[in-house]
Amino acid sequence: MNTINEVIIKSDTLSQNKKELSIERRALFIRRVLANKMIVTGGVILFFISLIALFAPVITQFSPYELESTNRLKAPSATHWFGTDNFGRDIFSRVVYGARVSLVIGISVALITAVIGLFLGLYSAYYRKLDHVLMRFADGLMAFPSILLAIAIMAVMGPKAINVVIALVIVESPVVARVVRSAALVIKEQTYIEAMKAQGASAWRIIWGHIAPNILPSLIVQITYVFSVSMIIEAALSFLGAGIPAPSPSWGNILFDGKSVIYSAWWMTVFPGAFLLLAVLSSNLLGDGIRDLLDPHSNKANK
Amino acid sequence: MSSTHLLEVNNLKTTFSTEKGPITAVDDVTFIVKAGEVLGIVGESGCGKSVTSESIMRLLNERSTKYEGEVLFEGENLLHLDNKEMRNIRGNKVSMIFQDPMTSLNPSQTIGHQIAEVIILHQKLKRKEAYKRAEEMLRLTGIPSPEKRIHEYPHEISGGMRQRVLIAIALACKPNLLIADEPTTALDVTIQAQILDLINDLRDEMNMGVIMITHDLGVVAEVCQRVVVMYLGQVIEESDVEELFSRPLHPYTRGLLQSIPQLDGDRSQKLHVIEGIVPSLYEVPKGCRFAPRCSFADELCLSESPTLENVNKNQKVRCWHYEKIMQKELSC
Amino acid sequence: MVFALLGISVPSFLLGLLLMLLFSVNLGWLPVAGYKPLSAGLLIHLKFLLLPAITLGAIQAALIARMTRSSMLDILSMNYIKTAHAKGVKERTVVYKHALRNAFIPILTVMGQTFGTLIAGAIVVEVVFNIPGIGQLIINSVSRRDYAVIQGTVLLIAVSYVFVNLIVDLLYGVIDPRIRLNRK
Amino acid sequence: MLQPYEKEKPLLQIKGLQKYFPINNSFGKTVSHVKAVNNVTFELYEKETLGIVGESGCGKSTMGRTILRLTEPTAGEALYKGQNIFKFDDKKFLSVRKDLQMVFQDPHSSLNPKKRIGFSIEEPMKIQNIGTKNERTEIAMDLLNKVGLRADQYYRYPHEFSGGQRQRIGLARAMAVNPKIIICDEPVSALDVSIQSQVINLLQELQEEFKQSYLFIAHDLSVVRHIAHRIGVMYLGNIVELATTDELFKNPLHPYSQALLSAVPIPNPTVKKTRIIINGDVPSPTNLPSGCVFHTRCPHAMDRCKVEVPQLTKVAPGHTVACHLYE
Repeated sequence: MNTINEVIIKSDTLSQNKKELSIERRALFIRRVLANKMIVTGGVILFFISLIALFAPVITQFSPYELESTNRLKAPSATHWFGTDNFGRDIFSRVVYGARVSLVIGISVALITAVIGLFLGLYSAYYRKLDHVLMRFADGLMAFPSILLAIAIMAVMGPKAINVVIALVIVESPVVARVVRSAALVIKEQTYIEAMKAQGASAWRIIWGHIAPNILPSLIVQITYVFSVSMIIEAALSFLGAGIPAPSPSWGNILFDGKSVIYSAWWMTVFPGAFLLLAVLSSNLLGDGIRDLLDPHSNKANK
Repeated sequence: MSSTHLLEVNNLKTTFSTEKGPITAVDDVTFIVKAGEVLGIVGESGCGKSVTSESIMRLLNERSTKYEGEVLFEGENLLHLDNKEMRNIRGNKVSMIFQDPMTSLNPSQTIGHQIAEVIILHQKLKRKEAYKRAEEMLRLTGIPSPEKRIHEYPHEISGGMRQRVLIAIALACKPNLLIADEPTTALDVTIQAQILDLINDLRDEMNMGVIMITHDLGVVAEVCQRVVVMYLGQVIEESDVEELFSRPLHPYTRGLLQSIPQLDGDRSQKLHVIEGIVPSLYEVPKGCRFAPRCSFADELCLSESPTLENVNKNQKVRCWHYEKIMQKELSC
Repeated sequence: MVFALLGISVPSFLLGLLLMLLFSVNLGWLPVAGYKPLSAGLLIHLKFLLLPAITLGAIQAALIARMTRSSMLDILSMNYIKTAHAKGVKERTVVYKHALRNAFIPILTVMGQTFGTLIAGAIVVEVVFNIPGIGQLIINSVSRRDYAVIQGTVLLIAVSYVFVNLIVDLLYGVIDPRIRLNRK
Repeated sequence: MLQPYEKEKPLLQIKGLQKYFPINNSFGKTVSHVKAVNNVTFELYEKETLGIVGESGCGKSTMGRTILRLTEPTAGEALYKGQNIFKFDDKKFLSVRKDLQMVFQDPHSSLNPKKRIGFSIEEPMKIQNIGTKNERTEIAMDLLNKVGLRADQYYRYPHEFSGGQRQRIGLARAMAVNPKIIICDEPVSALDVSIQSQVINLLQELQEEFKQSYLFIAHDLSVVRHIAHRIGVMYLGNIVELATTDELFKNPLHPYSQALLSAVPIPNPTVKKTRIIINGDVPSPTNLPSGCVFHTRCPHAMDRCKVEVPQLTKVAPGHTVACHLYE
């Protein structure tokens, strides 16, 4: 009995110890995140854009679809903050609702490719035969420039928001899988993996218990880049008429509309452009910041 | 008096500025090297032995490093030279070889090119003559068929050969001082024996001074005449090699000597152990730096830092209680 | 490096539109869009190509600048750079003769990969500036659902991409003696 | 200090172990082999420490990994408790792994940086299905104490420990399933001198308490001499000499052993010994020399050595050597 009590007491004080340690570690981590200017700047901007997108109906006075033929191509004013387009629609509303499209597509592509890339990358790093097949297939997909491939897929499937997501997932998954794979190959060579094999650990335990947690930093960084690239490609597709179909607002097709009237309506190019640039820039900043935070070696390389 | 000493390092202090604040990697290091002599600098990793050598050559990142004290080479303070004057010394009068021969050669240049470069730089020879000299240097370091080797790339030769190439580069301009930073640590014992012999022969031939930085007390005993022992950035003992091994004064030196298994040691005894670990440079202990791990430490050691004292003509030690330790040693 | 980060963040068609707004609409220095062949005169030909070229090139330049910087910083921390310094080699010589060549290997890889980005960018930029090139052809055939033309052009681009990467692979051997095959 | 071992009971017998790694050309066709382990035969007795010394590239690490089937052997047998474990399927071999553990050289990469050290120590028990969760935690904490750490360090991560401490954790992980044999692959060569002696003493204390056998692979002869009962000398994938420690140091017979012993720098400046310097480098394991693998560097090489492979022959009780000089 005595020993059992001792064990209980011991494990009690130890879980206390564990709690204190984790609180301490979390505080340290938060301090490091806040000290990183890139993460803070990128994060704040992205957060702000997401807020705007989330509360789009609240902050806009006009519907993005409402046509006012009397109000065509009006310069920015107190009522129409970003001016109106060649159909008399309010640009501000369209840009804000466009943010919804960009963010939703960016986030869903990032999440889906993260899962697919993680699976493919981990397993092809672990099984060499699978690797040969999968990576040749990825090479094939990556031999096409990403926008070109996306255009080709969209041409087959037709312009629709869901199809944009599918096309982007097809285009970006091999990239993520490659990043995961090369990170996993490095981890696979570490002695602790060998130690686990020496213990007779199953492939499942090694892949998900030991390799996956260690490649997570590279995956997170890569995913922020996928997020920004997806927004760029979505905008490009919509600009080319192969993405979000009119009249749905998207930064890309507002810019396309603006192109034909660039002489008379600069606001149609500058405002959606600025939002697109800010969104992409801030997610790149975030990505670079996270990379520096998680990999102390790259600190030198980016300051 | 400076004319008698090839190198005189006085109170050298090297400070790095880091993210977590400044750290002093080398603190108050003093020693001399005479021509034709091998001075060993020993210590464990993090003791500042490599930083000392790189401070002499001023190879550390200029922006984040601050040097204090004096490094007198043939009477001239290297720390006060401008960059151009310093470059004329490096590779010419003072040369250095590094620990890792596998990564210390440029992978995209031929061996001949890398040796000839230093010759052209300092001796203003023509390209052709420089290559001839490079070939001679390779032959001198015992590389077979050097006329073929000079056209090869580093990845085509073995580790032992690469270390010979690095020695050839270092000795190409007949330096007066050679700094060898763990030159054999990455090599096998049979190759190590070859390289140590080579350095010794070339030292005799060229009458140069050598600083041999190592953690291996065996290497020290075989090639050095005098030894400096470092611990956490400080010189804690300096002595002739015979005396260091027969009568070590500092408790750390004694512990180190007793903790290595010896080829003729008593196997039935447990190895001596120095308890604890070397503290980080960010948390240098107050008082004597070795005190937290020292079995002789008392109040005095924990509160006040000892200085490097002359014990006799050949021995210096940084310890409050060396006399007591000496007497105990003599009595038993 | 703020420039480089901005460079990789701006989509090529947006950069094209903004340059157009600045140099053509506001300053009136260059034609807004369109294309004139060489037969119309070299100067005119170049005038029409200048903005599209800058648009495409700026982003590549930013990418390569970023890569060069990080690769150089990697190489400059290598042991053999320390050896070169210990030889008394000048800082300039260390950077240009010892470091740059070794740093060039990853840069070359990026150059090969960005060729693809360049072609993809060309598609978009051609649409922005109304240049009747292969990009316009693809876009038009997409809207007309002309699959044969899409297949052909996409294949052409993919083949040229593979070809460029083959040349990059061959160049590795020139730069890096370690991957030169069968020297002996 | 050295404890006696059971000279009569071989626990593990390795016979004619061979490991060749194929070299493929760009079409995936095997063009040649890296002959990492060529011909290794030895016995490991209960409670014994058998040292294996050799220079880098001699195949000593590959040998250790092959015995644990971290890489499948090309040929040979490994008899453990009389059964050839190389013939076992994965499931059956898992039960052998419980008795055969390994300690690695690099203390920095041998622990998963994302796992608490307690978790790392418990994992072998989890794989072998030993005990309940609480029991495993109890054992892990006990082991932390045994290897000179504190039980309250259970929740810490590897980066919070020094190299020597991590090596202790690695040792605790190997001890967790109470093995019979521990293969130590250069366990102290990455450590500083003052830390090295701590770990060597710990290894000896643990052996005294738990009575395992060690296969101690190292390149440092003085360390091996201190810890091993018998020593095998390896060169280019072959064991060229095998003898009790005292016998080997008193009377090394193989020319390579002689050169190796004489090359070790002795930390005593008053001893001036004559070194036998063997010239040249170790040949490539892809293109092994014909006959005796050492003949290219051997000061005593005869014509016969170039053609005929010498076999391990017994020259004295417990002393075998593979050299034509002693046949």
